[in-house]
Amino acid sequence: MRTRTYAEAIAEALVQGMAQDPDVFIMGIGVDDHKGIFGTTRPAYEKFGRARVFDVPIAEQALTGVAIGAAAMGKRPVVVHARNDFMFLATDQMINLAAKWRYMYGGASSVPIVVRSIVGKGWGQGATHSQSLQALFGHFPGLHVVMPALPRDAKGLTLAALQARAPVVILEHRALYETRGPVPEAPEPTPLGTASIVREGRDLTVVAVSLMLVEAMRAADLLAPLGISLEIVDCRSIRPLDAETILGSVRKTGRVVVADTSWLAFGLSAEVAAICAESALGHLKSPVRRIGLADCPAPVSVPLERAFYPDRHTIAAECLRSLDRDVSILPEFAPEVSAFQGPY
Amino acid sequence: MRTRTYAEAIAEALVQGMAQDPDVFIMGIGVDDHKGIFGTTRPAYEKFGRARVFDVPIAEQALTGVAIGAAAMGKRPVVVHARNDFMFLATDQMINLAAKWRYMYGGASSVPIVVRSIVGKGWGQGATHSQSLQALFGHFPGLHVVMPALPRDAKGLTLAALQARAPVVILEHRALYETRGPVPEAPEPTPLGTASIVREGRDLTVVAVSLMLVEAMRAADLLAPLGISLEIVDCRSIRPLDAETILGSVRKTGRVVVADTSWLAFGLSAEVAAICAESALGHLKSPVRRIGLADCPAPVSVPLERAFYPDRHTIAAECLRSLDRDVSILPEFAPEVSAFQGPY
Amino acid sequence: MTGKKRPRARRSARAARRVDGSSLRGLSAESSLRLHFELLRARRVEEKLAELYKEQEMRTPTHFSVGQEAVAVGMCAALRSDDVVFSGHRCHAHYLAKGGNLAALVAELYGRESGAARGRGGSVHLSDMSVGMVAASAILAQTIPVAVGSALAFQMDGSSRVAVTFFGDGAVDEGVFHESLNWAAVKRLPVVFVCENNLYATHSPLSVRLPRGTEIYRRAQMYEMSAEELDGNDVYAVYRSARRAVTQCRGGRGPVFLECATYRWLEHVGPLDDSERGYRTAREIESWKRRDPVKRSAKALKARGLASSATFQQFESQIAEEIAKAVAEAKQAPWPDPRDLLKNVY
Amino acid sequence: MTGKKRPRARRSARAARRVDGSSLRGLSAESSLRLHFELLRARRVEEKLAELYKEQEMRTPTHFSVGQEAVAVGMCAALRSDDVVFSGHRCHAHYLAKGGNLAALVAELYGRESGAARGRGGSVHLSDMSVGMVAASAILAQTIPVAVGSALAFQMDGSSRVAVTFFGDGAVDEGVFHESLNWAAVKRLPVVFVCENNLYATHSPLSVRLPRGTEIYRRAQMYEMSAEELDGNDVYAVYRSARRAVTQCRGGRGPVFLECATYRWLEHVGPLDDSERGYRTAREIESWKRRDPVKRSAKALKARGLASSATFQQFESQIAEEIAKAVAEAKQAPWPDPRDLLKNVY
Ligand SMILES: Cc1ncc(C[n+]2csc(CCOP(=O)(O)OP(=O)(O)O)c2C)c(N)n1
Ligand SMILES: Cc1ncc(C[n+]2csc(CCOP(=O)(O)OP(=O)(O)O)c2C)c(N)n1
Ligand SMILES: [Mg+2]
Ligand SMILES: [Mg+2]
Repeated sequence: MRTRTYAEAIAEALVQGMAQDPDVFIMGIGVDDHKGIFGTTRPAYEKFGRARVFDVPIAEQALTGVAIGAAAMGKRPVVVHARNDFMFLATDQMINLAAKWRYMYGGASSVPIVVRSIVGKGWGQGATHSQSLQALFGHFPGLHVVMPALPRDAKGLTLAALQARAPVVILEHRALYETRGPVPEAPEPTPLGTASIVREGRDLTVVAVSLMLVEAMRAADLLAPLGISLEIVDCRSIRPLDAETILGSVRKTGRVVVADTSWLAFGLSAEVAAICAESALGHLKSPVRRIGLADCPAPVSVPLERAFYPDRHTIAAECLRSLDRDVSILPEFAPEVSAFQGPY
Repeated sequence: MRTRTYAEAIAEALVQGMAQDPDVFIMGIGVDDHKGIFGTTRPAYEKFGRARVFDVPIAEQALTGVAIGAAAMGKRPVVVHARNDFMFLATDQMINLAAKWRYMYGGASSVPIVVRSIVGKGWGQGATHSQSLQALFGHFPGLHVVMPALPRDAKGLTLAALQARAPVVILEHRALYETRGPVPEAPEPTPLGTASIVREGRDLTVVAVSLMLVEAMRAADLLAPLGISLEIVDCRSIRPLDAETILGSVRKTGRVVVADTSWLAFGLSAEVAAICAESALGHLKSPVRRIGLADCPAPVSVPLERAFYPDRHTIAAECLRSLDRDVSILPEFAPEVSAFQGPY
Repeated sequence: MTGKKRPRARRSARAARRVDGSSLRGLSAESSLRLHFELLRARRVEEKLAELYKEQEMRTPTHFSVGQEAVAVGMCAALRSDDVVFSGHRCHAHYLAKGGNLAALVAELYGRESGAARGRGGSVHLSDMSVGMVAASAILAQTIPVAVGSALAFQMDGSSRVAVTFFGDGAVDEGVFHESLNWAAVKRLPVVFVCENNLYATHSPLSVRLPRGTEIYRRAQMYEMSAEELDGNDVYAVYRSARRAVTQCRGGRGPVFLECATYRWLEHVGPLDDSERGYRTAREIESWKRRDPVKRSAKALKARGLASSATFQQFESQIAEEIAKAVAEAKQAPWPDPRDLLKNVY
Repeated sequence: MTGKKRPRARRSARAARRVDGSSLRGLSAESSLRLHFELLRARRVEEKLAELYKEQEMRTPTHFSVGQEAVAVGMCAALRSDDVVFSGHRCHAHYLAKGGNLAALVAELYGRESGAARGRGGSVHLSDMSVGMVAASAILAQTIPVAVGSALAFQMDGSSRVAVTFFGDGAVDEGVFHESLNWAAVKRLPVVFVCENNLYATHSPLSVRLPRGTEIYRRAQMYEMSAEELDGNDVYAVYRSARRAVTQCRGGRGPVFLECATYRWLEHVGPLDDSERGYRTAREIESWKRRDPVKRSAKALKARGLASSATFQQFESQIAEEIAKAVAEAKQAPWPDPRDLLKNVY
């Protein structure tokens, strides 16, 4: 099948979605500039022009409210935040209004906004430009929250978001933008609310999301030569969470490691561990293991950043521990410095 | 020992804290009016006057930033929100600045603000005035988050917050304001980061927080006549979470029910279930059970509100299920309508 | 605060006194009478609801508009039914003036399935999409940018529809107020910002929240939009300004800001008189009650010979009947079914 | 956008051209020379950092102030060391002008333990409490209310200290800008708001973000505070306005707003020239480079016979030496120890 980068896949989904539905438009800081959000909004801008792809004042709260108001009138606004961290300024509109709208007003109307936002990582982006807000938005009923890991889903979930009735938050990962993979040309939505088993395996289930899904695939490659077979579940839908797919795999392998892009406490790793403790307890051969960010704000300095972020090696090591295998059998890794040098 | 209401306990802590430390002051909407945040700020206002207890413009984001700036200059501001839901407007200042300050600026300074805020419930307060934000603030490193359930801790945790180095979020519960219990006159802080076993038991551990702790006590009273002995852990500290106390009790009883005031997904009940799945798996005789809000925004109409909120009966029933006991042995309850009629 | 409060309060009292009588200038007999009828209706509905509220059967925090109805009525009378309106916590009058279903309002307060929000939203979350009452909200200033967004949709569609957002003087403190005015002005959107300045936010006087000497409407002018201050207790004055504002919006000439001086008669939330609470003086309350929009409107109609006591009597009984019917229906109406608790989340 | 952009850009260019020469009026020879030295130092430090940045060893997104230094230098020269300063993402010049340690700045960019934030914060989170450079932040407008809060602390303590917050024209769009100005004005706090209007936010011209005709400083006047627009590329003009502003604050006469017209020479983030990117014209860039604050200051000193080429030579070598030393130190400095990763969270 033809391949595209994650960024190209998003750009294609937007162009196709806008061609299909004249009510779709895109607004956000810099969506129309020469960089076009790392290229993702540029094709839409070139095809549909500034009437449907436009720059806005720097006011995240109003921007979100404006999108809600346009959606209430039948539009399908796509809001873009170059960093999902900026949404802290819009949580009232997102959680106290958009998420509750349909329910709170008795079901008579809904506000199908799509909020695209990017998780940053690397090049010392620091504490306020590298967070990952899936747990925050996943906790409150009313929003769909998705995190594509593969180019295929970057396109499919964006298309699905453009057809959803409820507001959808898409958390993209900057470190995945240049990754390449098969992407169908046809506009095929990835159903919201579904996880996907991206690698079948025997010995242990790794439930991973976004960048950690890619790291998990690499961990599987590291462990395969040791005769260890990982099953990998892409938890691409945060809310609703696809508990059945996750539990099915865990019941099969009897072991689970959860790898998230955010902190452990009250995070995705906690929720996945919790559903296992509720609904797969009898099948667990060893304790659930959680992987996420070190419990501190993101530091900038290279050696600290390296210690702060988990990666394929962290995952491989936790898998070995879960299997009661000696971690030292892992080849010594020279923890690599990422090649990423921006643009951020 | 002498008894006080939850509201009186908070008021007393503020007065004592302000007497001890001249840098403490209180600001928030209506802290100086005739109602004085349900009486909690009134005594401080009467004793220290408007120089140290004052009303502010309605601007939650700036209010929080102002508190941070004053704290950076050596003050100890107490910010009060009549509803914790209003903090959605201040999440950037709280999480992107206050929580990260000490770490992000290299440890040279800190901003010890205290944010008091109230969880609402009942009288149809509805979707935006009855949320409970412990998971939101607990997910991000850098804040202390506490939820007093007993008058004793309402005072003790407020006093501890006024002496902490890090910013502290206190989530009080409106439905507890009139509850009465022993409260020492002396200013005795309740150590941050500690849970407390408020009732020893044999058969099952209930980890509960805030209003649900009180409901859990009542559930224990319901089950005692049936020969069932509950151990109840007051999870009064959300971050840091006192995993040792929780795990100690779970390892002892082998069964756990978690009762939270918020939603299940990515919530306190998930985190507690997760640490059990990580660190007490071998001790669990039955699956972890979670109790929280129904997975929808808070409705207003009485029959819906009643179905939305868990209570002592929900807890008792889950305990029986955990024990493989027949739930029907519970006496039939006429689900009571709360006597609460405001002020909200 | 009282010390700080007085001067400012007096100043605005003067502002309103400047235009004490009501003039029907430029209005047809018919529209004058319609305005009065709507005004009277909003007043009587809320008086009745406040009375019933004391029975403690409406379990939803309620902010009554009694005393401020002229702003809602004058503004909405200038709108088409396909124009849209947004409001905040004090939303009953806006909902009624825009044509919101009365029975659904009463049923919502009683928490019934037939309520405007099917018992899910309560007093502060009124909506009636069929008449363009889109949304009210209990979070201060929250619907201001939403109205701007609706106006953006209208502009993109090249339609002549207009969006209106009602809010109080307290909402002016919030950052999103500034963001929203700026947005609307940059994009020249067809939105009317209607500020009901009743001198207080809960119990806080303006002096605590705005620098002394602040004129809210002059702040709006700094966003390069037309803005005026007017007597919010003169329904005819509000209507005339509203018509001008709506005409400007439909003409694509950008947003308009109206600051309406008015006053709340009852407590901030709930059905009671709060003159004893000490945050405002009996003198101040009295001075504003003398400028009762309903009485002033009636006086003006009589003076112009457009209405007699008989007319008013007929209005009263027609309204009383409608209210009685709505209340009776609401009290009979079925409750929501708890089995539907999880419906309409997504 | 370019089409929409032009007029506004030209207008402000004119604003700056109005006061093209620099006048030393009211300044002693000594302070004039000190201002020039600080200006030159900020320029040379950033030029060197931009050059080194291209080696890709500074792994932290960096926003250079080259071209805008006069605002930082003129403002901070009017402050005492116990006054405090806050900044945003473009913070190097503010840090240096307030007396922030140069070696610690360079070490921070290199991610070393000896950095201003011990390698935890990077370029956008500079702090040096010892000289009152409290905090810079990468979140737009985030430190504006924080400065207001510091001013509140000063007022409560009856001290004469002053807080200053530097921000760009983009921060003006944010709600918290409005909330903060209102707060400061209501409480008459000793804070100076310094807006560096460089015509762009990232690549967005003012026309996208503010209604045509907007004068930022006139918005500030609506908060009942004194506000003026000035030539941000004239260090002496900035200094004179800054002194007036600080005097007013110390005297308890409330906040002051200064809008400084200036221009960014390099790309928004990073060390490169971006004149080819198309969002601003070469003509515009050139017209601003002709108003180089450093050259203008030097010219004024020469004209007044206060400095000779020799003076400038001596400044240059002194600065070059200081920079070389700081860079050499930073490159040698130890990295943070990963075992300290979890320190200082609470
Ligand atoms: C964001 C937010 N902050 C605080 C509140 C609490 N609150 C409810 S109404 C109100 C005062 C509103 O005053 P104003 O806007 O003047 O409207 P009025 O009540 O006078 O009609 C406040 C502070 C809220 N609902 N939302
Ligand atoms: C809340 C928030 N929104 C968006 C951004 C992304 N951003 C970083 S700098 C910038 C533009 C700032 O422009 P201005 O305030 O004029 O400062 P300048 O860069 O021109 O010095 C933006 C939009 C951010 N950092 N924070
Ligand atoms: Mg008001
Ligand atoms: Mg700028």
